[in-house]
Amino acid sequence: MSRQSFRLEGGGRIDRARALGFTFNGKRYQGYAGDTLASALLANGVHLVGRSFKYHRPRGILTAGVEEPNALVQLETGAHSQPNIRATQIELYDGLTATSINAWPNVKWDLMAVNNRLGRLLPAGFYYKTFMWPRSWWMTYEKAIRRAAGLGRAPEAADPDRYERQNIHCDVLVVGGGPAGLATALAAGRTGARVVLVDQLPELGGSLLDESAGTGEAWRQSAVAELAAMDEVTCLTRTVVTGYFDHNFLIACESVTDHLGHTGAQPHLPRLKLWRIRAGQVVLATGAFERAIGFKGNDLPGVMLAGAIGTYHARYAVTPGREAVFFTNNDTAYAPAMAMAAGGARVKVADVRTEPGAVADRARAVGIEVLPGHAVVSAAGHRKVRGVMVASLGAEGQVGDPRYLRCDLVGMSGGWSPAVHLFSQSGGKLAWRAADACFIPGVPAQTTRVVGRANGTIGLSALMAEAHAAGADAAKDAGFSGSGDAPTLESDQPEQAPLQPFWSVPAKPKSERKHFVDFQNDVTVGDVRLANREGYRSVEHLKRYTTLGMGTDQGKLGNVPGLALLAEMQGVTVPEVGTTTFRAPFTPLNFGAMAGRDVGEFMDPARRTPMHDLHDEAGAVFEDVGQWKRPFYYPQPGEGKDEAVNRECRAVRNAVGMLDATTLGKIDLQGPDVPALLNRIYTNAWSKLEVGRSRYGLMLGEDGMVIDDGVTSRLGENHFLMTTTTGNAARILGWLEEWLQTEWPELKVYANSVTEQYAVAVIAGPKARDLLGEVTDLDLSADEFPFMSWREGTVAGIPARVFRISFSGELSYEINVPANHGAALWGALMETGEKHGITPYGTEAMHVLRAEKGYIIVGQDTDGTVTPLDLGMDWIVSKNKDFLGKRSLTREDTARTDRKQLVGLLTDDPQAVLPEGGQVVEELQDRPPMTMIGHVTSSYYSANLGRSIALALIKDGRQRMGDTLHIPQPLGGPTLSATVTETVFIDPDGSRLNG
Amino acid sequence: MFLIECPWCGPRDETEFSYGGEAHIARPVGGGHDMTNAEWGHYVFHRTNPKGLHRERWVHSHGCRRWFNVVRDTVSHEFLLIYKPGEKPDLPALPKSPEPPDGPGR
Amino acid sequence: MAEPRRLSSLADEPAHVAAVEAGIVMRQAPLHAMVTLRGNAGDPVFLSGVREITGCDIPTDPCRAAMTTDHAVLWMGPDEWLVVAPPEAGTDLRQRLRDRLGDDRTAVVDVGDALAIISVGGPRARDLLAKGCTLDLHPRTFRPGHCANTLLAKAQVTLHQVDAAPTFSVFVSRSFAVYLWRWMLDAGLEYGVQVLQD
Amino acid sequence: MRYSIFSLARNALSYHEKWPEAWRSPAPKPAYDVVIVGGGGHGLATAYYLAKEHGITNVAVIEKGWLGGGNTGRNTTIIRSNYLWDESAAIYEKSLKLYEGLSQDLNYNIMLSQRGVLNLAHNEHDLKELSRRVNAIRLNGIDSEILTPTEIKKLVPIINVSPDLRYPILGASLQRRGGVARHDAVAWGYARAADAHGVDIIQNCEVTDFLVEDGQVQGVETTQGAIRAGKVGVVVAGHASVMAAKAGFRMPVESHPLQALVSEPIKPVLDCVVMSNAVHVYVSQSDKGELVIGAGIDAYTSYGQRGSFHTIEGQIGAITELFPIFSRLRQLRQWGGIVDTCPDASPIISKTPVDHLYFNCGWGTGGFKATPGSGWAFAHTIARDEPHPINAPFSLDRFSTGVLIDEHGAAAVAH
Repeated sequence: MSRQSFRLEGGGRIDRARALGFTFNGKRYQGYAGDTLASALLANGVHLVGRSFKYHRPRGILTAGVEEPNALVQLETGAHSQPNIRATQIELYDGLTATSINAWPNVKWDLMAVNNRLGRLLPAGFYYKTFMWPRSWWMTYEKAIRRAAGLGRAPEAADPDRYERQNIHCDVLVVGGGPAGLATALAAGRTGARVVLVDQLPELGGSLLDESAGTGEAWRQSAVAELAAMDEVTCLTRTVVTGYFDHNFLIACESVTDHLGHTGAQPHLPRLKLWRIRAGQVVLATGAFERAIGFKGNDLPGVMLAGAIGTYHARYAVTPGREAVFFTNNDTAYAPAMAMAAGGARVKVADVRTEPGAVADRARAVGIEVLPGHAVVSAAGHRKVRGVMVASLGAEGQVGDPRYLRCDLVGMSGGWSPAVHLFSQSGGKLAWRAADACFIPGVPAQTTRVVGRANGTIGLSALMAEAHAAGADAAKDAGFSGSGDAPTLESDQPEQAPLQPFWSVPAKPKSERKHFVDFQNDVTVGDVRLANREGYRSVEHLKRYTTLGMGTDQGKLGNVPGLALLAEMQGVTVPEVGTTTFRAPFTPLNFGAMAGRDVGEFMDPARRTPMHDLHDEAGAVFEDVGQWKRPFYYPQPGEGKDEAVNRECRAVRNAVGMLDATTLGKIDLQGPDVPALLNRIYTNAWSKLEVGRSRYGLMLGEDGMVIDDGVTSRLGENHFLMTTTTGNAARILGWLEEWLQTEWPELKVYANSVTEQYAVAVIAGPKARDLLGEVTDLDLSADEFPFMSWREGTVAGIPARVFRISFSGELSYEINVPANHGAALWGALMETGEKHGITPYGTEAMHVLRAEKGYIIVGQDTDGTVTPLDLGMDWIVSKNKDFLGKRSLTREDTARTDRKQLVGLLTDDPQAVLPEGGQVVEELQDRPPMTMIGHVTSSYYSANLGRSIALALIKDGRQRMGDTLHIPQPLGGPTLSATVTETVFIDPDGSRLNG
Repeated sequence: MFLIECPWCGPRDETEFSYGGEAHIARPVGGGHDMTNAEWGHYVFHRTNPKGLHRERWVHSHGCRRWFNVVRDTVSHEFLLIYKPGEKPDLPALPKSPEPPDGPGR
Repeated sequence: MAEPRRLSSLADEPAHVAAVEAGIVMRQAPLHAMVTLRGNAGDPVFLSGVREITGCDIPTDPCRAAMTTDHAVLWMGPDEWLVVAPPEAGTDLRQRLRDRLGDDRTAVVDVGDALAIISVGGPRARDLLAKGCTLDLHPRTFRPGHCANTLLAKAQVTLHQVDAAPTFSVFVSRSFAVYLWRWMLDAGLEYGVQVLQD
Repeated sequence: MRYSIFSLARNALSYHEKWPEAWRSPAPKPAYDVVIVGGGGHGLATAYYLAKEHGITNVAVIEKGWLGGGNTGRNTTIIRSNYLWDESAAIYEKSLKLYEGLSQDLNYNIMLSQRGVLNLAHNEHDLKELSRRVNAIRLNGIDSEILTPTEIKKLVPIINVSPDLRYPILGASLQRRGGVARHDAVAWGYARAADAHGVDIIQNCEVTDFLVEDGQVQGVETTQGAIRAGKVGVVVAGHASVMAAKAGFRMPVESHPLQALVSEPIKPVLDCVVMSNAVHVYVSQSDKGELVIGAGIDAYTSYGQRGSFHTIEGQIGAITELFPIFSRLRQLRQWGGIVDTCPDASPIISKTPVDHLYFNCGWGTGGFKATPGSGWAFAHTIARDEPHPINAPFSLDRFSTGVLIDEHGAAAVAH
């Protein structure tokens, strides 16, 4: 185990009493509690952590936060493995294991680094210009490209962790827990408003965490304590707000157990929790990102952002090097430079400004050599920087003679880009601030305020005052007041000198191909130049053509410099070339967290009927019909599906069968105008339906196409019960309500779903009357209880409504009882029915039986393009009244007499069953294409007829009675021939209906 | 995700509602039997589909099951007016409806 | 003939008892008589009729519930209420409502078997509900006597806050009850769940 | 300059300083034979085929933003022709055939990857619909086959075919010629090739009105002034209604958000496109390694290029069910497009009530795969002032006559 030789003697927020062991690329190291993987690696002198996407160049740790483009690792192994995790965001835990990604065989010796040698052949968009010949080879090229691309690896086993989602509401949401966020939350919290404060770090404080003592730390501690004591303030740490959507809806992802390591996680806790936040007011205090500068080799390990060096120094007590050159265009790089110097490092600063101002004097005072008007033009080294060339810059950007400076660390600062990502996601417009060369929030689109560095505000006291005011205002707009005074924080930050916009050191084309703008995707200044030259001049073209900003860091570092370079090349201002906009998520968001617990049995409710357990005990195979589980068939030992269905079908025609029809939609209709409603909704007439009677109806959409069917019964003068197909239950209730509420409010009708109130057992077959007679007090004689009527009585001692309707063509009773009695009813009928040979049957037998009678199933024999006339159901279409969809039936195409029409098909070979969905042709060809004239909608073997039967929609079908048509089976099997027939195959005169 | 003010239940999440398309498309009196095919086709299929203010219907399907009308900006997604069936208040002045940020697709 | 067995949709669900200190207390409420009542809230005859039979002032403000010791009337929509009564009241309640209110301007619909009721309480009850419900259940906006039709996970429910403990009654269609019960137990894992048996 | 490995090598010597621009940025001329409104894939393809097939090169494509910036740059890049109805099969198959030679035709690698498109079935009803569809596709002479769960598992080893899934996989159809292509490259390739034929591509120019005299279009009014034209073709996807309103008529079209997202790049795990209507999933893996995932269409109309988050959440639940290893992967980026949907889910490529004004719209979620065929047929319609038999069924007046081509009706679910 190597020593932490780059750990500072004292300071930092790490817990030196808790040493943690971890493994990186197979080697064991030690860090401390409070470290990130990145800080622990730097403490151990490890800079080379990964390889870039395209050229596989060696890359080190560039930043200290979420914007890290280089230091991506594969965290852990096996089912717990996660690809592409930023080392800068991983809190160290004992036993952590990580490896570099996108490198083979290892990060030191990566064979794909050959791409770097070939780099000249692989400029932006090279793949659009080649790999086109021969045509068939692209799939081979592609395979190689795919293998080379990608970053980390997906786990190979299912995810063992839990994920959770939770909604939360607040008056004021504060995003970011740095000084501005804390001041905002305090101002809003003191009013009593409900405040949610979200921060990505384990501790609140943001940049204040970079000092472990002093006035800032004292204030931080008191602010955190005050917030903790407020009942209506919720602080979410280790939580990143990733999305800002319409109507102040935001998404944040909390890492609940990741910092414990998977061995330390507690099984009852989720790994991640996705917070779905609905806020009244939003205040964004999201800080700013430091920018890199383009120079040759600016991607070498050991080249870092200046601010990150400061953070590693102060927060983690790590010095990433001992001899540093800083390269800056603004004042902020001087603080880390001076901190390093104070720690004993040799430090030089190359500042592109000829007059860097007071800060340079202070730096010189602590022994730093400052080179005004100088730039770092290149970095030298192999897998680690070992020196830089610096040169003077002329007024016109001419580069002077370079000289070599030895160093093991380069700190660059190209200025700062406010973190406007969430503001932009919310729909807010961005504005370009030329002085600081950055985008700042412009006009908000929602009740959004932006404070602090995210708003381009510099200087601690200005920032705190702004934040306090925003917190107070937000609370006020939410209806709360009493924010108290703004906090004052002694600040020793002197006035800053202005930044000098500077994006890349002027250089020759050859060199510019090594000036990196987007580090992860290897996009260079040369690539930007190429895109511009070739006409990809919109910023979006630039991004797509070069892939700038398309990496896993989503351009947090590269977008603004890329845009500025493009503007420079076109000789226009940055806003003229385009504004950059940001999309969710701010940082990558786990799919597991987005799915939450909507997986496994909770993916979708499985609706079960009251008799479900009895079906289960009887060995039923279930089918999914919408969300419902319905018995498909009930195989007995040794039976397959066909045998079971044949047995069930025979039982219904010869004795008695029983079907669970609970899932059919049931709508209770009450009011004096129900008949008027039914007249408008159904194609047939309803005014004369008597109490005690039932009638079949067909519904059309306004386009004239069948949408549903079912039986409706008159329960009382003003009371009806409508049934719908299982899948359409909710849709049809909605359809009725829509017309009643919006178009026909004058109709006095109340519609209520009673689907769930009643369990329904259908008994069907010649013995149905005998069976029912044993368990009911109803008079079942045909005169007293005729077909298409209903009666109320008891069945098996249970109050029941019994409907004499039939979907099988047999004598049939549909027995409705209160749902809690469903199982008792089923049990009693099975028991009593035993001597009658009762056989439970499932949906497949139901389908066969109804097809034998030519009854349609909406959604199977219809598909949204079928009219009642196409179905041969002219008898149900009223000529005398209007109804929904009627007008459409007379359009020229809809009124054609040679449309596809429902007919029966009988195969020449009676044992051959047509494939459902089989296409029908009139004239066979040797091979496709063939002209299709329709398709088989329903097809079964009918055990009762001893042959197959089918229904089909055939063009001009009713004129083809007796014709022979052909059903090719292009997926295999012989072409079948069949004769067109009527749709009723059994008992055409309906005598069986009366038993 | 929208926060929609049900005229009865108050502000609720979009997930509780269903969208009902353009509002105020009256069904032709008498069922349109005196209309041409083109006129009837327009009633059934043609919609205004404006960019900007849109009168449209929503139903609080998982709440009180009531239909209502709104005026919504189809660019900003702001709900400017909410009213009950049978009412038809004037359109509000067009608010500043910024172009959607012409931002990155995939 | 044997007394028919009534089975609630949750009858066979095992009672999970988890965790040390339960932040959640769940219970399958016993069967109740329940009626969907439709009528005109502006009709004094309707209002007085309901009061006479249930003892409750029918709530005309949206999302409010009226309760007596044995009856509750929940606002479901501008012309719709859910009347909850003791199980033995069922047939009688429906008959009395029908007789008193008539059937041309009102509707009385038996839903006693269509709905299951899950009671959920405990210090973390709001957090549990927040995992699947987008309503703001903070005591400033949702209090005892408030009710709402809403979604909980993927089930449509009626949520009724019964007391300030807080205790909530969750009314759910019977075919969704097993799904929802299991979902709630799973959601409560984080806080610990105690399941009370009657 | 012709693109090839040789030109690439030659230019490498000069550090890529000598590449010519892929297309010019001309100022608009006062008049053209044809103006195409909309510089997306369909519009650029139309201009290209007008020049190539019909010799009409005095053409301007007018784009209000940047070319390819609409739905062309926002889709999930899936290409297939496995459609049920003959009319749809014909135009999408025409399109696929054009795609198969497009890189060579345009001299621009569009990276057509015919890795196969799998459509899953999760219940008995799905299976029947699948069978109907595949039978029809095969008899139309288009490739398609049916796979068992075992065969699906072999093709996509990471998919969960357990029968214990809430909605288990019971089977699938596979079109092996289906796949994906690089969407931006399709737009850029057409732009470069059209430009080479002399077509003017005018970006950052918005059409504000139509010039119409005596019921015949005479040109367009734009933010860069009036441009006269003998014929005007409008291909603006989600903005079709807005343009129609300017021309004085309404369309049977509504604009909806359609969202999509990608994951971070990972090493290859998924070798074909997987789609499932029942649980609303479509996913493929890009050459870069990102999983490209399509979300459902949001129900409301919108021009906002964004939808609602819960739509995506629902999608991801279904995805992680089917692909349990995706759970630990992360979403990198999401976006939305504005899709123009017709009541029958089929497009309109048609003459309009205004003479010499033509509309091509209503592609809904399926526009990208249709790009070449759509442009090819639209070019014919404009050049001849009458539709080609391949797009004659997709006329505007079908909504009066009732001859709809109901692609979603064909997937209706009941019982």
